[in-house]
Amino acid sequence: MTNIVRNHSLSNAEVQRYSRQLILSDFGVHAQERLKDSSALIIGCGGLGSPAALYLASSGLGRLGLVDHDEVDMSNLHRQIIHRESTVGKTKVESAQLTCSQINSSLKIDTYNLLLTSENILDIVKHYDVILDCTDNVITRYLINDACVLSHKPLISASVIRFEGQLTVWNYLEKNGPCYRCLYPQAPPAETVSTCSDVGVLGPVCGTLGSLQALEAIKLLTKIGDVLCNRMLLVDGLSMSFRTIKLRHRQPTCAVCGTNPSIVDRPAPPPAGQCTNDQPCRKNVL
Amino acid sequence: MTNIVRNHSLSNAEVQRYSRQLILSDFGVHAQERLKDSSALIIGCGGLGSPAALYLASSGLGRLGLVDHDEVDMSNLHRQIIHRESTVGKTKVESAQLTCSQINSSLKIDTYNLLLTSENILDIVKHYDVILDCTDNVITRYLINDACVLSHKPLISASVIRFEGQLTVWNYLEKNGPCYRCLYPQAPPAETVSTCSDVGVLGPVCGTLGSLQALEAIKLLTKIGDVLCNRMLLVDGLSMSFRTIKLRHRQPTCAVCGTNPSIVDRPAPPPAGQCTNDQPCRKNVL
Amino acid sequence: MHLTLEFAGGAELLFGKQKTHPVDLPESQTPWTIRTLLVWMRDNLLRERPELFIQGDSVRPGILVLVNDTDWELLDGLNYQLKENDNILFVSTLHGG
Amino acid sequence: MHLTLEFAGGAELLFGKQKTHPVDLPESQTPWTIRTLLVWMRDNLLRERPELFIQGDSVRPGILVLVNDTDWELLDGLNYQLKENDNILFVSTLHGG
Ligand SMILES: [Zn+2]
Ligand SMILES: [Zn+2]
Repeated sequence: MTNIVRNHSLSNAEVQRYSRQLILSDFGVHAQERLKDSSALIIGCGGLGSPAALYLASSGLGRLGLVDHDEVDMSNLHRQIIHRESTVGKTKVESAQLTCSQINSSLKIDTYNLLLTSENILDIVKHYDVILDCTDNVITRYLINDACVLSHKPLISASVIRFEGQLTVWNYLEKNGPCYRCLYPQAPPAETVSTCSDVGVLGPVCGTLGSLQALEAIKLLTKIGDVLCNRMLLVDGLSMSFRTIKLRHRQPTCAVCGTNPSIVDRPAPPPAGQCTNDQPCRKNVL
Repeated sequence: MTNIVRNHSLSNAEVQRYSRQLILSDFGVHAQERLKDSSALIIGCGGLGSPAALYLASSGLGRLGLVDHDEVDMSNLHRQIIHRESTVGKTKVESAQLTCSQINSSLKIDTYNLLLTSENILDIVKHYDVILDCTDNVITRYLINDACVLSHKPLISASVIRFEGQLTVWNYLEKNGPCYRCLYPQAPPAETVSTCSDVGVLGPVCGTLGSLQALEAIKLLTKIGDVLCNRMLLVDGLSMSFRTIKLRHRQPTCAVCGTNPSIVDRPAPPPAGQCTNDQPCRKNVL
Repeated sequence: MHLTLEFAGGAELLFGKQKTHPVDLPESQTPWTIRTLLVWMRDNLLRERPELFIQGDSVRPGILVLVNDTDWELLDGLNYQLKENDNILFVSTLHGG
Repeated sequence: MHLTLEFAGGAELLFGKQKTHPVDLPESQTPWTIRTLLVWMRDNLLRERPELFIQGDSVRPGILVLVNDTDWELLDGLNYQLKENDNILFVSTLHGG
C-alpha cells in the first residue's frame, strides 16, 4: 500500500484487509478508524438484518449487536441469507453470529436472544452508536423509535413487503430530523397491516434495502456523505423505480421528541392499540 | 399452507420453503416452478457476484453457474460477503459454491475456474437462460456482451466503483433492447478506466447493485414485472440518490447486434484496444 | 383540473391494483383542496372498504400524503389548494423486514 | 441561456469534483447545440486534461450524454439544440465489480 498516511492506529493487517475502502477519496484511514471505534445494533436478524449484518461485519466496524427472539425456520431461507440449512432450529442471533464471525473474526459481537420490551430496550440501545430497525411489526417499530429518541441515537429504518421497500433515518439530531412518531403519531388499524408472512416478500428486495441500511450506518458512523434524513426512499422492485420523497421536520407536537413530550422515561405503546399477526399479539408485553 | 393451487410440480418441502414467495400476488407457484426449471450464470464472484449468487441460490432457482479465475484474498472480504476468512487462498468459485450449497443443498451448481476468452465463452454461456455480468474490467464486459448477443441471452449488467453503481439489462430481445456495444461502440481510453483496486469501493454499494441484479434475474426468469431494459439505473450512495435514464434502442449500426454485423462467429475485442490494470493485460487472450 | 394520483406501499390494492390514476376533477366554484379531493376519491375511485383508506375527513393513520413528492405537512395538509397537473402520492407505510 | 450540467460515474473528477454545475451561456447568434456546449465547457469549465473528457468534437468513448435524462442518441446527438433550463448529464461508465 502506498499513499496511506502513517498517523493512524490501524495494524498492517487492517490496512491490507480494508485497503479497498482506505483508498476511497472521502473515506481514508481516519474513516476506517472511526468505524473500528464504533458500534451498531441490528434489531431483527431476518430479511433486512441479514445483508445489513453481513456488510457491517465485513466493513471493519468494531462491535455489532444482534437482537432477535426467533429461531431459524426453513421458510426464512429464501430471503435471510445470513442463515444456513444447518442452523435451522437454532436461534437467529446465534446463526447470524456464526456467519459474521466466519467473515470477520476481529469483530466483537453481542447477541440478545430476547423479545424487546419497554422494560429492557433502553438498557440495550444505550451501548450502541447507531441502531438499525430491521424488524417486521408495527409495535416494535414504535418501541425502537421511542428508545432511540430517549437515548439520542440515530435510527436507520427500513421495511419491505411484496416487491416494495422504504428507507429513512429517524431522529438524526444534526439535521433536526423527524422521528417515527412525528410521521405516524397514530398507529394504523390492525387490519391494514400486512406482514411478510401474510403477503410475502421477494429476497432481493430485502437485499437491496438491508444493504442500503448498512451503507447509511457506515456513512453516519464515519461522517461521510449525506444521510437520508428528512427524506424517505421508496423502492418498487417490480417496476424498478426509485423515488425520494421529502419529509416534514421534527414536530413540536410529537409525543416523544416534541417540545412537551408525554413519553419521557420509557417507550410507550402506540396510541391506537393494535397487534400484528406475524407473532403473538404484543400488546401485553408493552 | 392454504390457497395454494395443486396443479404444480413443487414438493411439499418446496412449498413450505418458498412459501413467502408463493403467496406473493404476481408470483405464485407457477413463477416458482419456472424458477426451478431455470438456470443463471454469474460471471465474477466478487463484490457484485456475492449478493447476486446468495439471493439466486436462496430463491429456488434450479441451476447456478459460477465463473471466476481468481482466488479469495483478504482484501476481498470487506465487500465480497460470500467468502470467508477460512476460504482465503481457495478459488473464488469453490468458496462461493460452498456458501451457496450451505444455504440451499437442492441447488445444482456448476463452477468454472477459468479466465473467459473468445474461445471458451460461447460454450459456457449457451447452457444458461440468463447471464449476470459481475466482472470488474472493460475487456471482459465486451466479451460477455458479444457472447450474449451471439447466443441470444439476456444480460443483466451491473458495475460499481467508489460510492456509485450502474445497472441495466442488455440484449433484451422482447423489447428491442440495446446491447453494450450499441451504447459503447468504442472502448474508453485505458487511462480513463478505474477499478475497485485503484480507487476503492464501499461494500454495501456492491450489495445494493448485486441484489438488484438478482431481482432482475428472478423477474426475467419468472416473467413478472418490468425488466430494466432501455433504461439504466444510476446509484450514488454518498448522496443516496437514484436516477433512471432512458437509453437508445438497439442500433442498426452495431458491430454485433446490428443489421450488418462484423462480429458473427465469436466475440471480438473492443475496437480501441486497451487493458485494465486490475489484472494482467488481457489483450493477448482475446 | 387534471391531476395524477399515485399509490404505493399497498394503498394501490384499494384502487384496483393500479398504481397511477390520471384524473380530471370537475369545475368547482371553490378551489379544490386535498380535503375535497379525498371526498371525490371516496365517491369516484374507492369502491370497496373506504375505511381502509379514509378515516373521518382525512386519510387513515399509516398513510402518507405527498404533493409533488413533498410531505403535505410541509404544505397546508388537508387545506392544500390543488394546482393543475399536481402529482398526489399516497404511500401506505410498510412494516415487514 | 441557463443550463444545469451534471456529472456522474467519475466524470465529476475532471470538473473540480463538483457533481452539479449551474451555468449561464452567453447570448449567441446561432442556437446553442451540444457541439458548441462542449467547446464552451472545454474553454470555461474543464481546466486540466481535456482529452479525458473530449475527443475530437465529441465526448470521449465511455461517456454517455443525457438530455433531461434521455440518451442524446434519441435526440439529435451533437446537433441537439439546447433549450432554456435543460439538464445535461455526463455519465462516465463504471467497470468495477
Ligand atoms: Zn417525533
Ligand atoms: Zn448492439
